Amino acid sequence: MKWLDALSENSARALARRTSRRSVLAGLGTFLLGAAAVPLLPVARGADSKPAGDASGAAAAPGTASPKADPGDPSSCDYWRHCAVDGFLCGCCGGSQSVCPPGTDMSPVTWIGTCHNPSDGKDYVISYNDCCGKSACGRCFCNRNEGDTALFQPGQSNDYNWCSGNSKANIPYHCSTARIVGTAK
Amino acid sequence: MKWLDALSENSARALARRTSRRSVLAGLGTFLLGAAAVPLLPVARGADSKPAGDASGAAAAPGTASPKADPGDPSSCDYWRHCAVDGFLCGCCGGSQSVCPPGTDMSPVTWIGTCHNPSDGKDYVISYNDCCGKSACGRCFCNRNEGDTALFQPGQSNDYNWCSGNSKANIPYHCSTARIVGTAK
Amino acid sequence: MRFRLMKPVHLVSALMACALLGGSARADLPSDSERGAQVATLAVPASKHWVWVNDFVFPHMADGMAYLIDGDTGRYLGTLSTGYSFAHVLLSRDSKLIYSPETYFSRGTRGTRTDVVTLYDAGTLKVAGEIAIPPKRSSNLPMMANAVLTDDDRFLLIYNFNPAQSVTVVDTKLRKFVREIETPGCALVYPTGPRSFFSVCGDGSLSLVALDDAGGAHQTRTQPLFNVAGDPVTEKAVRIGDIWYFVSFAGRIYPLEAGPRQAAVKPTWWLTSDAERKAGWRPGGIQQLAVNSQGPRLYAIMHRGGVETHKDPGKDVWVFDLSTRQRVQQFALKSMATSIQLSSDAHPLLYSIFIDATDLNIYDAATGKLLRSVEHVGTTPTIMVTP
Amino acid sequence: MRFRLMKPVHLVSALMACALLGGSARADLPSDSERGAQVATLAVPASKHWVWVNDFVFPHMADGMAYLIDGDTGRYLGTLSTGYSFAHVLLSRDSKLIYSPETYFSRGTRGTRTDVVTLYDAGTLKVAGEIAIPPKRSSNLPMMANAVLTDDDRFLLIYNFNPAQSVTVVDTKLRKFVREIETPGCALVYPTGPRSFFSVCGDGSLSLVALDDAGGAHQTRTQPLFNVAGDPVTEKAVRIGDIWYFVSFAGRIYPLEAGPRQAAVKPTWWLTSDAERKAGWRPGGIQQLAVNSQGPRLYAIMHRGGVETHKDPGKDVWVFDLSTRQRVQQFALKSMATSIQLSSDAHPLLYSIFIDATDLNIYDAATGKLLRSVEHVGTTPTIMVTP
Repeated sequence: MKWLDALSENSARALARRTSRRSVLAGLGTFLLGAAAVPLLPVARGADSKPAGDASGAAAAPGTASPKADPGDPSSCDYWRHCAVDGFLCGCCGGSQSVCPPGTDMSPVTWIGTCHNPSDGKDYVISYNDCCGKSACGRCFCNRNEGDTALFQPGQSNDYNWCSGNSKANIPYHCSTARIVGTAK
Repeated sequence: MKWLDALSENSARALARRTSRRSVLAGLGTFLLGAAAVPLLPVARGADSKPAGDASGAAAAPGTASPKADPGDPSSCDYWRHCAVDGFLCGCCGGSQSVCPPGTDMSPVTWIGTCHNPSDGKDYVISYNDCCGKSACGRCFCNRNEGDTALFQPGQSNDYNWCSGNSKANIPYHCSTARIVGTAK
Repeated sequence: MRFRLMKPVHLVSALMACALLGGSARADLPSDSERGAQVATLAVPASKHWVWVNDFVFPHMADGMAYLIDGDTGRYLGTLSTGYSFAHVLLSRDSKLIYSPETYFSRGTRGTRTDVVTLYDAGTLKVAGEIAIPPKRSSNLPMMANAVLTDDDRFLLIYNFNPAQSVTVVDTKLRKFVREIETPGCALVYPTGPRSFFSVCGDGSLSLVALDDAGGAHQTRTQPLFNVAGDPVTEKAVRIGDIWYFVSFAGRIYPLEAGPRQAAVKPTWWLTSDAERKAGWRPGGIQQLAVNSQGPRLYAIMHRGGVETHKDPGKDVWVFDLSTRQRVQQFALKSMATSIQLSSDAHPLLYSIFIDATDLNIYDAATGKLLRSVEHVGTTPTIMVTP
Repeated sequence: MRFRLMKPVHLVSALMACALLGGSARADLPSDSERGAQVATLAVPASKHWVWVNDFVFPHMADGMAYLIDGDTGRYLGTLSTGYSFAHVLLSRDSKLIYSPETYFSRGTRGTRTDVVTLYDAGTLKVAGEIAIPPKRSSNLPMMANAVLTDDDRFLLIYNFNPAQSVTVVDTKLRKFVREIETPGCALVYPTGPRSFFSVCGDGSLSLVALDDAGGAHQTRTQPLFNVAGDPVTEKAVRIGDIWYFVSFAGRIYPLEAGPRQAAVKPTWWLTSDAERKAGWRPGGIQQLAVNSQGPRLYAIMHRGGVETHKDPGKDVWVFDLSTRQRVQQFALKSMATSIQLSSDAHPLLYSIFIDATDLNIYDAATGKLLRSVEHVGTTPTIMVTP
């Protein structure tokens, strides 16, 4: 697993973490699950995906907002939106922090975190929709286990592969996005 | 490809070689191909394979002959029978130099070399039957490109995957044996 | 020691050699090819010192594998190819079969998904059968509790997550899928007897399930037995008899006595002293606990770190006497480990492996002495299964 | 910069936030989820400075992949998953489609074998179609000559080896398998025009094939044109116009002028001087030659070693002017390489990659200056394809 080597920040300790799948889903996620995985929130829009063709090529470029308003490198694990991500960053795989790479499908089921945007000082609800349908991207792995708990609480366990449960985004996991839902007041 | 690292004897130079598939087949091999891949020699016996169940468990142990008559370590690339092998040595994969690992099928199509047995001073015709039907064993890779030539001469190219052409030994290549056909007078 | 290649001209001599084989071979090494193709087989029952190393091959999950190693010799005995997002094999108590819940796609990583339980003959490692199951098996970091056999081996239970949660019940006698048991809010499968198991629910309660001969299920939901806030328990429980030993992120042992219709947590205890906890000692890894009924003993991979390191590997193993709950031994592993396993015999071996290094290390469990290392066992080895 | 996890109690505020989104978002960063799922697409036609890196994933051959990289920025643009024993993709001249000959088994590494040509939309990298072909495509160390398009893009030709040798003909217009052409004793496919190709036979002769609209074939067998004993040519030929440049193990260039019905070898020349050959200099690698019609130039990976090193990697690149046959440039690569490729434009980039290291290095082909490196491109990258 060559890609692992370079991803390691503190090697050994980090390794088990790297093997984890999926990051922390807030109570909201549990709610989604409770609702028989019929997402009821904006994050659910992942479900009614437009044909890939509709997405503009520009979508592949990171960040549409000005760098000032949306600071940092979306392909870096430190990027503010990645506060609860666990997986390969789509920005390194042909997508961006909000867009899936070409040819993949965005999973409608997602987990959510609350991240602080240092530029406007606001907290945002971030949904970490997976991009699915190809073998693992294998680049820019980013994971933290803070707040992670056991598989008994799917909404809060990062060991699940969330590319599940719908015909388009089938199990093969490719990478993870970090999409803004809105501000968390 | 972790396993590659430890297999390297002279690292860089060896690497391209490691990626090669199948070792040198003597003129005999071409003959086999010429005969529409209907093997006509003892090596063909691979074709009428007994059910795996028939092979005795003991078969998994290296070398049936006395260590003195059949010297060396069958899991070593230096073992005398391996003079023309290219692949993972079945002796490291649950088989031996003459027996396929459990659950694999021996390819009836094979390539042949002539190796010198240092103990009795005789030259033996060795057939390198592949064992097929599982993903790569990945252990004890052994390859030499001496005498190797282009794919234009399948009988003498080690870049082919010989786990082909029959229903039982399908394309997935697992490891290679080094079986005695007889003495080469 | 390589001779020159046979040139086409040598073909003749080769043919002669073969034709004359019977005669000329008398004083020579025996011909292998005369005996026709041969494929190795394995002793049945398997040695108690054999271990299955399961590999989910994270960078190429479509090609999951399992490897069989002889702990006494370090010899690599065989391989299984087990498909996408592979968790682990299960060994039948009669030693004759290996069960492997597997997932395949008609085009590798796309197309129609097919989930099956593949039955492998333990002696030949050939496919002995295949049972179609609902294409729902959970894809997660492999856990022993992803799939289990009931104590009488009659039913194979597989945890589903899509993301609705349920359990697939397979009848191993009839070799067919029997039914799916809905377990909303409850995860994984832990057997509690010949015909029963439980799943652990998000609120810390258990869903106790008793099965009848037809696979019919009687479900009982307990009160919350586990702390879900604060210091939750991991999924990585180990079992001796009626007791499932769960461990919390901080290292507190919850002995759970569970049966078909009731369950209770026995007095809890800690792997660590207050001082050790203050110093940051906690269990970690993917398969962080192992038990052997002799003693009985519990082994834990330990390291120092914050709560967020609860899945991190460790280099130290602490050994506890389960009858006294006292630590009776401590030793350092040869190298960092994410998983440990014990053989089930009276003179157990301890196996350790690390997901990002592929050497299997084998120790005398009684002394912690390293007996041998086996190199190049897989790509990302996860959990180990012993007979 | 991580905030505390949302506790269930925060659910409410989250719901509010969403409900109020339109209003509350005015001064905030725009919501991504409001726009629904989005999937990136690629510009069509592709930039001449994009490169496809093909990976046969030797340790897990069931999970072959291809990666698209932008040579101008080093940006990773996309991925294809391409099945067992993958060789390489082919790019349609109209830039709209990517053809990928692929092999799958119903159970990953066992079961029913299915060979297909998968058509991917070049803009979306989605499957745009699939053409069933005979399950015979050759499994070998990937070569560009494993599969080719005729110059008019009408027919896709795929080399079969099972181990009988043949060529599968696919009609790209009708999107169907047309026929199989037997090529006993002859290997691989090299296009020679709008409707023709040749295979190279074991005796050094060529099997010239001309196709009609229906895929009907007229075959011509030439006299032996290549030396098969002594210093044979490799399969790793490169083409400019009507000339295929074959290279021998020792570094002798055989310019082959080939058409539908005739072929001839033009005067040969050497990559090396007598002194350099004596010093052991020879070409090596998996994709050891690259050409650009501007100049025209030929690039070769060079190293020092015996004939048995003819597939070994090299760190040096020698550049030749094909009109003068003179070496016009030499430079060292950043690291050992098994494959090089050039972009096809007037200001070409040179790409280099090594099968056991996954960094793609990108150079200014005119100067040999390293422009950038792209890390972690695959597992065992083999050959590269440029538009």
